[in-house]
This record gives sequence, structure tokens and C-alpha cells, in this order.
Amino acid sequence: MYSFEPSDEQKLLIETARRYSVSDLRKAAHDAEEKKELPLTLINKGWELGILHASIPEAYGGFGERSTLTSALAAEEFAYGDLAGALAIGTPSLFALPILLAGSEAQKKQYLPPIIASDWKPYTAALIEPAFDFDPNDLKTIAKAEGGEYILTGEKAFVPFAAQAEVMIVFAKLKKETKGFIVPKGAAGLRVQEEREKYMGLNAIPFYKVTLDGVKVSKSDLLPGDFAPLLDASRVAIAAMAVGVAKAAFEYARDYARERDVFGVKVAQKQAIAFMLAEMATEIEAIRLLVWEAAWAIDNNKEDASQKAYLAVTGAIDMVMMVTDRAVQILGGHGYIRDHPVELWMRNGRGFATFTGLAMV
Amino acid sequence: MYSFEPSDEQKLLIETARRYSVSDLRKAAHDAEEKKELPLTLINKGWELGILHASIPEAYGGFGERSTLTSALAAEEFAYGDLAGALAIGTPSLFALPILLAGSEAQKKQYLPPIIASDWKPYTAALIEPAFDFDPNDLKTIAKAEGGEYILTGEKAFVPFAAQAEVMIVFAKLKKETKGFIVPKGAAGLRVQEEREKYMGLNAIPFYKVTLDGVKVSKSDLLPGDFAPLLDASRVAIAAMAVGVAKAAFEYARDYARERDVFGVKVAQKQAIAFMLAEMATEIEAIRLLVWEAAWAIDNNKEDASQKAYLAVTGAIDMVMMVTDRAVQILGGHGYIRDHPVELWMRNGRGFATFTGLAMV
Amino acid sequence: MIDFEIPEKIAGTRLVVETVAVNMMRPVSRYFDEHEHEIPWDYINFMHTATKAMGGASMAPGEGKKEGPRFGFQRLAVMVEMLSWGDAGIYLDTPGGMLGSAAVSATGTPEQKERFLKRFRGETPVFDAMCMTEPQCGSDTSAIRTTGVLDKEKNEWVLNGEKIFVTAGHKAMLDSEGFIVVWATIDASAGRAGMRPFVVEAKTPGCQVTNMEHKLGIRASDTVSIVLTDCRVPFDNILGSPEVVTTDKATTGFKGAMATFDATRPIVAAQAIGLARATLELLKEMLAERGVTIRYGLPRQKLTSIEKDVIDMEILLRSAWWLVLKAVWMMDNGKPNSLESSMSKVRAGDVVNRITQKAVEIMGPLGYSREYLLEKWFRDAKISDIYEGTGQINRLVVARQILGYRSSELR
Amino acid sequence: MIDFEIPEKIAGTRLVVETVAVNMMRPVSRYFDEHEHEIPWDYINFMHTATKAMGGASMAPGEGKKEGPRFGFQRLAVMVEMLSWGDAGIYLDTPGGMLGSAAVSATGTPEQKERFLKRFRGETPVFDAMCMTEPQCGSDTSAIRTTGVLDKEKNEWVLNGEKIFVTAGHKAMLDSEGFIVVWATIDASAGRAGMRPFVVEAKTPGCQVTNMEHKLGIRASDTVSIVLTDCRVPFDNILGSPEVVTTDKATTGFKGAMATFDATRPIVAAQAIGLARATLELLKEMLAERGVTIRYGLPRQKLTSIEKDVIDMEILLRSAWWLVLKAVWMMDNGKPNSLESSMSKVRAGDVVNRITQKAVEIMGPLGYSREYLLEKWFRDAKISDIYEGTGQINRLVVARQILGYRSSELR
Repeated sequence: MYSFEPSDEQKLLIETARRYSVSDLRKAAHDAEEKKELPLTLINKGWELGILHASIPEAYGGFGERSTLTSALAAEEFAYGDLAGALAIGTPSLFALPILLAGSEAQKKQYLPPIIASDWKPYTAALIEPAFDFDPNDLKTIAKAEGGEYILTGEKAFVPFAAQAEVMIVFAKLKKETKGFIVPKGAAGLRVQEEREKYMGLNAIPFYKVTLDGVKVSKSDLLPGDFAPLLDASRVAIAAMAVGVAKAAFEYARDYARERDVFGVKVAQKQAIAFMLAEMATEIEAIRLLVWEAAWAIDNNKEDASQKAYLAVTGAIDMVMMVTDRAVQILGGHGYIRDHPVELWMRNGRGFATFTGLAMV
Repeated sequence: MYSFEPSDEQKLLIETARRYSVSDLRKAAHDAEEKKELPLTLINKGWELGILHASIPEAYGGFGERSTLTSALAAEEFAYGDLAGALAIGTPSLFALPILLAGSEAQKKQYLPPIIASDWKPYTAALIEPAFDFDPNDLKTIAKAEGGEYILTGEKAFVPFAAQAEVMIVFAKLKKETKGFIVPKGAAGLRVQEEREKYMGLNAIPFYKVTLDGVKVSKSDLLPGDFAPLLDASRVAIAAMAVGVAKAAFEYARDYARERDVFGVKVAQKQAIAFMLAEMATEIEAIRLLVWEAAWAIDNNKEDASQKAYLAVTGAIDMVMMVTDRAVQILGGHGYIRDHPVELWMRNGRGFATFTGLAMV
Repeated sequence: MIDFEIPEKIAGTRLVVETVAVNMMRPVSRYFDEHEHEIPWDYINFMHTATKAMGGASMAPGEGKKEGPRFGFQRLAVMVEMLSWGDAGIYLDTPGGMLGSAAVSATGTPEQKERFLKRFRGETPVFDAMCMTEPQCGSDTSAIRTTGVLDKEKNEWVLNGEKIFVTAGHKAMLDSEGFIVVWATIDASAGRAGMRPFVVEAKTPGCQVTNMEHKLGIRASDTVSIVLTDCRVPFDNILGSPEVVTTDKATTGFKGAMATFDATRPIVAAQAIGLARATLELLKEMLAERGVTIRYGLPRQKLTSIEKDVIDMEILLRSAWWLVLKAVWMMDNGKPNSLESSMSKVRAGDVVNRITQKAVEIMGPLGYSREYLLEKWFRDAKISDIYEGTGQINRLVVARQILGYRSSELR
Repeated sequence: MIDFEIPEKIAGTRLVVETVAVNMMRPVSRYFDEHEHEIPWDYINFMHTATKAMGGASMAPGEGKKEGPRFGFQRLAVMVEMLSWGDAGIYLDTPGGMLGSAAVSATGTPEQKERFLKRFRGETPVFDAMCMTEPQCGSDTSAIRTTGVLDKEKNEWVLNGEKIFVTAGHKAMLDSEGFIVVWATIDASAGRAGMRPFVVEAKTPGCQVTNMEHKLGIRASDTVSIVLTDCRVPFDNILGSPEVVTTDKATTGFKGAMATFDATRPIVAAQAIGLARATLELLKEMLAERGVTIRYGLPRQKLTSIEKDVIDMEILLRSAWWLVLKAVWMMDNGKPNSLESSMSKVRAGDVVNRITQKAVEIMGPLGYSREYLLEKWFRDAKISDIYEGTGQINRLVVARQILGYRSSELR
């Protein structure tokens, strides 16, 4: 039966997440971006809200059952505060959720409980590759089965906290499929580039290039499960975060336009601006529903969940670019300076086209 | 040296063409579309302005030298009045210009003088094929050399006046190239479908499907020259006409918006409408310059003339759709009824994506 | 609890309506497009009989039971989407209460409802229509000039004026014993507060259908002009209070119409969506027949231009449809939905035009040809961004809502 | 006679400037982006020397000879396009008269021109700047609050107010013996008619650079705030008449600025085009290195998504460039070009943003990375739709021109 209202439990979570997001993440965002570092206490505070914990069954130390939809709602709220913060808090999920969704029983038992029990720690995963046409289903990083082991070779980019993480999941192409492999820090042939990568946005997060030069992985470190659910979960997460960033930019521009005078009226009283805002709001709401639908389809094992997740993230990529661009435009000269957050949101906005793999719900 | 001003001669032509276009073509357009027929006297009057004649050298009965740019200027003006009328007047050019540009000396001598000397007569050409991905450089109509003759086989659509024309040029793929072949009425294997084709617009022009079932053509009826200049000439013609149609729609919507009251002011005084009009005007002018550039490049034998013609028509296709759609939108309910010409322009507007081959300058 | 599953009851209705669309509409789509002003009686009679058989007088949601989940507007949206998928023009010929009845339902007394609406339960199909627009006013309904003057002696209202763009007006007044709802001012000095809807029944002297429009699309639906010349209707044919109260914010007379819009805009949006879905489905079908299938899941960098277009169309279509469903779901659940209602209309109007325009382009000469329905749907689509509030008017409504502006603050 | 051939003289200049762009700008693009507020003196000194060597004080068109074809603004547009192709931020550091000098040239007396402009012909590079925007007013220049009061005793103007978003203000006032042109009102009751530009020279007491902005892009260019506190300038530093005449249409004081816009908007547009061209060229290069070439001439149905995008970019870029050239050609030929000038700005602002945004998207992680310049150009691009009139302001100007409205009729 159609319903477009989160449950009471979800509403509570949304509120909690938003409170943290607005009071903590948003306030720290500008300095974090400029200083290229997020305070660990800040991340930990977000971690303690327990979004990942709620996705992990009690058997593995968590206290819940995974709901893609619920997590997506939280992801939107976090990203509404600050995208870098949201991604950083969620980085351990890049490791934990693949284990949960595609790992063996032994892997789950080994890895999940300590992650959940401890403070935030930089577990991570390497999916993205430095190719313009990067395709998660057709990786250039290759895994070859050889005498009871796998040999991984290739290059990864955009790996968050790679230098800090004790262990990561590396995705590689095994025969024709994308598969995850657990690779510990210091594995022979694994090289994390010393210098951090530099991107247009997300400077608060340390990203690294990672090269795999014949890294040997034991059979037991292959995640046996399929990649598709992982990709779906990442697409939904990224799409939800795009909605969050867009909402932040829209609201900021709306409030600015309502406050500021031009030609004797408020900026927002000009049809050209008012219509831009109306279209932004409509677009955000439309894509939000698409994201919810995809998350719901995953949770309900719908056959076309993958397609829905793909449509959601594809729509979100365009939506967030349009909305954040317009937000800067509405602020005019003020939008162009880094005293206001809209220029950062616009830089983040463009990045969503390549962010799949940086979050998972 | 850059200049964006037509010569005095061209200005005179533009004015003459516009006078005819507004006083004759535009006035007849609605009834012609509804009754599905253009009065022959109307076409003849346009023919007598001598646009084609000016493109044909004196040696073949004309009185000029071909200027793609000048003809494009005229094409815009004609289409500004009525696209169907503009295309009908130009239909003999579909036959004459390929002869001029790609024909042998003998062909020119045989065909051009009588066309020029007489009243408007339905000479025509068959290029377009009924395929969604119709590609003039990769035709499905095939010409095979066989014992001193060519055998043509295939299907053509959108052939204007095919049933009325005494002779037409059929374009077909010979080895890997598109080539023109002169095919007279009644040739064995040539079938002009009895019933006229029905399209969304251009109902005033009789279009026909034409099938070629092993039509034999003698060697001397092959146009020896290249197809590229013909395609370029058609693309520029269609692009110029798109500008004409767009200009008509823009001006009509502008005048309507300036006349009509809404909420105590004129419709045009609403920013939302005024901005739409500003963008329409800008878009038209931008594409017009692209069309001029392409025509100029052809006339000056620039190497990249073909690419410019391609860019011009591609840009024109989107521009004219945008402008005619908005014109209807600005008129609102009035735009949706056939008492106003904007709905016809919108139907024409969408057609430009498939019109290449229906005009040539 | 967020849920995207169609309620079972509606799913059943949808299946039935799909059968109608496939069998009664599609086969005659082209015919009625080419024969403007002919009336698809087969469809009309069938729908009348079917609706009666299902115990209703129209597709519109009734008062219904007050307990348990309510689906009325959701069901209506799903039905309209499917009928418009069948044929957007013929759909507008569906008998039984449309906009006129909605006004009666929204603002009429029980006596009026009985008197005016019972005709829809009769043996033959009956139509109604809403008369709002006038020659000098389009979106600006405050500029209405039609007057209603009370003749106290005879206790009758005397209506004078001209209305245009009346959908189904011919069928309401000449082809059935229907009625029109005419908006007129009973006190010009009061502005919108002085405006009232009046019911004018078929065959009322002084009410004349003067013109049938020739249109770009939806040609199976009649659009007429109506002239009222000293047209007399009983005192009780006024909907709402005959007293004009002008307080600061009072536009009471107008409220009815506005409330109606919150209900009808998503329905018009649903209509746009049905047409858009038909287009996208046919496009994909025609492409598949020609060996082009769409590869979902690839990065854009690996897609063909057609694939990218089709995928973008899917995104537009689905997201717009959820906006519509959210708006009617709110309606059913008594939540104020002015914002969502206008949002759904804005987006659906955009979406159906972008999809139909692109589809015709992609299919080249086949798209432009009247051998296929794509070109018809391109023409039908355009009305969705015009009637029941143009895209511009609905953007204004959305903007006012998100900015918290009254109409005087954002014009 | 319509002609799209670049005049030979300009072609020569273009080649020279290209060398500068390739050798002096591109190699340091990334450095000055990453080191905000550092000044590219190498480029500045080179340009100063080169301009002097070519006999001029700045790139701007001089009075020149009155006979024969004039190319001044066409040459300028071509040069600016190429310099911005080199680096849009560093270009803004070009010494010699920019907007401030343009105002002096447009409205100054011969004495003023000599006094203020001769500094550009000196040994060291000098900068100027225009101060229009204030904290409370963006596009709405009629809301300027900075005041200019005449102290008759000392025959000096006393300026008070705050200006923001002053491009190159730091270089004009602190890094060289330059000047700024400050717009202030000498009669607040007269509205725009009471507004006048004043020249304030470097080191004038009471004039302080208070803030240097951190920006999204064009970081090699300084953008400052300037506070005027009882800042005294000689009587003769006012540009235009010190008398305020208010007639019906009189906004005389303002006319100067507006006339300047007709000349400067296409130049800002040219800047956008240079950046857009750089982006498209690099995009095609990067794609080609990865085996993707663009097939021109095919129907859209046969194109890949990337091919379609690139082809559309070419169309946008070329058509916008011709609009720019037409606007400056009109300028050179003494034709009124307010419409064309604003059109070119509208379109160039759109085009550069669409192209840079799409290019970053197409190149995926490489587009987003600071290893390549695409992401920088994305950031640099956005200013083009904001300064020298936002896209919205320029749409207003275009709309007024095509509708024949005065600003009171279309706000």
C-alpha cells in the first residue's frame, strides 16, 4: 500500500541525524575543507549514532537488521550537514557492509564484531579506478586464481583513508565478475601512494591511489557473494547523499533570496529567481522519491532493484549538479566566495558523477 | 575581415523575399495545411523570385553564380512566411542543384535550361529512407553496376511531388558512396505509392513513398560528382529554414505577450515570460550565425565546410524545437488551437530533425 | 512506513482499465485524431455501463467510509494514468462527473448534490464541464468578467458573459442532459471574493455553444466557447453563499476553485504521465524491433546517445509518477497538498513534453509519420503543460509555498 | 558583405598571444590556483613590457584613426579569448587599463585622461579597478549608498562607503601606483541621476583595502573589499558633470556605466569563450589519448553519448563566439549593440558552464582530479555567469531590448 511517510522510528532517526548534522557537521565543514582534515571527535560522534550498527545483526555484534531505506534516510541527513563528514563517518561501512552482504560466515564473525565494538576506525574499500569510463562491472584491476590463491593486479583511485586503514576490501575482476577481496595493510605488492590525492572537493578526507602489483590473497579472503547488491547499496547511498547536499544548497539559496533586497524587493520576489527555486524544490523531491523507491526495492528483494538503484543515482547526479549550480547563481558574487558554503556544495555537486563506491547503505 | 552585414544586393533580396513571404506565403499557410494543398499560383509567384535561377550560371540558362549564403538568406525568409511554401518553391532545386553540383556537362546542358526557362514544375529528389536511423551517408537503397547499367533497389520516403514529377534524382549507395541517379517517371521497377504519406506537419505538400525494385539506370544517368557538397547544401538550407520558422514563432509569441493582459500587466512584463523570450531571441541569433558561417565556408571552399554544415543543422534542430515549443507555451490555450499559427510552427519545428534532404541551397 | 507497493485493490482496477485502454481506445486512437469532432460513443457507452455496473456514477472518489485506509484519489490517479496511456483525447470523453461535478461535490449543498449529480446514475451517459477561462483572461482568473445578477422578483440569477476553452462543453450541453459550472462575479467590486460558480443545465435558454476549437492534439475531446446572454438559472443554482464577505484575506468564493485544483492538478499530471509512459514504451518497443536495446547499469561514458536519452526518460517518468502518487496519497490522507499537487503538475507537464519530443526525434521519419502514434502523442502532450494551470502558474504556486509568500508578494 | 575570415592583423596578434598563453600562463595555472593571493609577476611584467613594446599602454582599443575599417574591439576580444584560454584567473592580472580605465576613457575630460592614464605607460606595471558593488547591493546598482560630498572650502570631494567584489583592487591600490573608480551618489534624492564615478588614486588617505576574498575559482585574481572613510579626492577627480540634472528619463550619471557595459560585456563573454574552448580542446585531447574520437556527420541515432555531448558543445561554443564577435564588430563599426552585447554575455555565461560541467563529468575521476585542469576550469567558469551582470540581469537587458520596454516596465 502506497505510503510516503517514514515510520516513527525512522522519523526519530532523521531528527537525531539532522541535529548532529546541523550542529556538528555543518559547523565544521568549512574549516575541515580548508584545513583538509576532519576532527576525529567529530567523526566519532557521528559514528556513535550507530547507523552501521543498526545494519548489523546481533549475532555479529550489531543491534539491528539492515534497512537500506532507513540508512538512506540517515545518509541524506548527514550529507545535508556536510558531505565529507557523512562519507568519513560511513567509511567503515565500505568494509563492513560488503562483508555482511557478500562475506562468508567466517568472515562475518572475524571482522564485524570488532568494528562494531570499537570507536570509529578507518576500515575502507577500493573500488574506483582512475579511468574516465570507470565501470564497476568491468574493472581493470584483475584477480587471477593461481594455486589456491588469487593474484591481484591493477590501480585504484579515490580510496578513502587507505593509508590509515588496517585492512581494506579491494574489488577486482575475477573471470568476468567483480569480486571483493580482503587485503590487509602491508600485503606484499600493495602500495598506497604516499601523497594524498587532490580532488575538486572532499578535501577534508584523505584519499589515496592504491596500486596492486601481484598482491597475493588467500582463498579465504575472497568474498564469496555477488557484487550486485553491493553496487546497488552504494548507488542508493550516493543518490541519497546527493539529495542531502541538494537540499542544503536549495534551502540556503532560498533563505538568502528571501533575506536579500534587490530593486526594492526581495530577491526571491523576482519571478526568475522564484521559478528557479520552485524547479530546484521539485527536482529534489522527485529524485528523493526515486531514491526511496530504490531503497525500498532492495529491502523488499524486488527483481528490478538494481535497475532502480541505477536510475536513482543517475537522476541524482544531474539533479544535484543543477541545484548546487543554481544555488551559487542565486547568491551571485556571494555564491562565488568561500565564506558561503554554496560553492563547496557545487564542487561536491559535480563530484557525485564519480562518487559511487565512496558510500554504502 | 569579419562582417555580419549582408551586402546591399542581399538586403534587397531579403526584403523582396520577406514581402512575398509575409503577404503571400504566411497568409495562405493555415488553409494550405488544413486543405492539404498549396495553390500553384502561390508557388509560382515564389518561384519567379528566381532564387534557383540566380544559382545557375548563364551557360545553363540561369543568370547568376551560386552563393550558398545568399540562397540561405532567402531560405530563411521564405520559411519565415511558411515552411511548406518554402519547401514547395524549392523542390525543383532538389533536382537542379545536384545536377549543377555533381552532374556531367551533358546532364547540365540537358536538364538545367528547361527547368529555368519554365514555370515552376515538380522536379524532385528521393533521399530520405523510412528508417529511424536514416543516414544519408549510409543508404539502404543500393545501386549495383551490372553490364553497363546500374540496378537500383530500395525504399524511399518523404519524396515531395514524387507522383507529379516527370523525373527525379534517386540517391543510392554505390559501393560505399552515396550517388545520385536520374530516374524518369515510369521507369520499370519504380513505384510511387498511390496514397500520399501523412506526417505531423507539412500537409500542404504531397509526399510519397517510392520503391525501387531493380530499376535500371543507364551509365549516363549517374551523377559523377560527390555527394558531400549536396548534403552540405541541404543541411545549410534546412538549418536556415529552421531559423526562419523559429523567428516567426518568436516574433508571434513576443507580440502576443506584449499585447495580452495578465494580472494587471502585460504577459511580457512577467519575468518568467520575458526571460523565455530573451533566451529564444539569443538562441535564434546564435544559430543564425552558425548557419551563415557554414554557408560562407561552403562558398569559400573551406576544408571544414561539411563539419560546419553539420554543426549548423544539428544546432538548428534543437533551437527550433525549443523556440516553437515555447511560443506555444507563451500563448497558452491560444497556442494549442489551430487559429493561431504557433501550433503549426511547433509541428514543423519538431520535423526539422528529419527534414535534411527536403531543401537545398 | 514508506511503501511503494500498489494497493491490491487498485492493482485490480488497473488491470481492468488496462483492458479498456488496449481494446477500446488504442484501436480507435488514430481514427478520432483524424476525425476531429466525431465522438467515440462506443468508448463512452462502455465506460458508462461499466461504471454503473461497478456501482458508481463516475470514476471520482465518493465520500466513502471514514475508517481504514482511503484510496479514492490514488485509485483515480492510477485509472486516469492508464486511460491516458490508452488515449489522452478519448479519455477526456469519459462520461460521469469531471471538473464540474468536482466543484458541485466540493461546495454544493446536499440538495444541490442530489439534484445535479444524480443524472450521472441514469441510463445514458452524461457529461459536465467547467467554465472558467474567458477571452481576455487566461491564467488570470481574477479577471473574470462574466456577471451573475440576482433578479429578486423572479428569484433567478441572470448570467452574462463569454467562456472559452470549455473542455467537453459540447457533450455536456448538446450531446447529453449534462450541465456546466460557470464562474461569474456577483460583485465586481469585491474582486475574487465576489466570484461564484453557477450550475447551468443543458438546454437552459440564453446559454449557447458558439464555437468548437480545432486543436493541435487531444482532438477526440471537444473544446468549445459558450456565450451566456441573459441566461437565467434558479436561485439555488449558485454554489456557495450568495453573500459577499470581504475581509482582509477573504477570497471565499474563490476558495472552492483553489481547493479543487489541489485535487485535480495531480489528476491532470497523472494524465500526462500515462501519455509519457505510452510513448516511452512504444519507443522502446520500436527500437527493440530494430535491434536497439537499452543497457542499464553502464556508466554514461559507455552509453550510446539513444541509451542515454531513454534512461533519462525513465528517470523523468518514474520520478514524476511518484510525485503524482504522493500528492494523491496526501489527498486521501487528509494532508494539505497544495505544494505537492503543483509540483506534480509542473514536473509531469515538463516530462511528458520532453519525452514525446525526444521520442519523435529519435524515431526520425517514423517518429514524424502519422503511421505511428508517436507524433500524435507529441501533439496531445503539449496541453498538459497548459491547462489546469500552465507550467508557469504552477511554478508560481510552488514558489509561493516554498517561500511562504502570499500571491501579493510573488506575482 | 558577410565574412567569417579573421582579419589578418588580428590573426597575427592572436598568434603572439597564443604563445604567451602557452608559455607564460598554462605552465603556472595550477600553481597560482593552489597559491591563492600570490601574484604572477612574471606574466604581469612580461605583458607590461610586451604592451609597451607594441606602443600601447594597455590592450584596450585607443581612439585610433577614424578612417578605414576599425578592429579595436575585435582585436581585444580575440586577445582576451586567447589569454583566458591560457588562464582565466591570470588573465585578470593583466596590467594596463581594465574597467577603471574604460570608465575614464568613456567619460573623462582630456585632462583627466592624461592625468590618470599616463601611468600605464611607465616603467612598471600598473593596475586599475572598478568599484561598483556594495555589501547590500548586488546587481541593483541603483541601491549604491557610498556618498560623495563636496567640501567647497577645500574644493575636494569627501567619499564615504564600502565597496566589495573589487577585481584587482589590491594590485591597483597596494601593489602598484594605480587607481580605482568608485561609484558614489552626490545626490541621493536623484536616484541614478545622482550617481558619479570618482577616481581614487593609490595611497589616498581614507581609502583602505580591508578584505581579500577566498574564491571558488579565478584564484590568481584578487578580489577585495574597499572602505572609504572621509576619503578626500580633488574636485577634478569626478568623472562627468558635478551638476545633477533630473529630467524624466535622466539617469545621466549612470549612462557612462551603462555605455561601458556595452563594450565590456562582450569582452567578459570572450573570456568565457576562451575558457570554454580550452576545456573542449583538452577534453577532446584526453578522449583521443584514450581512443575516443568524435565522428562528425552522423545522425544522432548513431552517435555515442559522449559524441553527442561533444558535438553539442562545439555548437554551443562556436555559436556563442560568433555572438561575441558580432557584438564587438558592431562596437567597432559604431552600431548600437546593447542587445548583442548582452546576448553574447548571456550565451557565453551559459555555454562555459555547460561545457566545463559536462567535461568534468565525462572525464569521471580524471575530470574531478586536480591532476588535470578540467576541475579548475569548472571553478573558474562559474564567475562568467555572475560578474559584469549575472545571467539574470543580462536576460533582463535582452528582454527589454526585444520588447522595447524601459526598466520601469520590466523589472
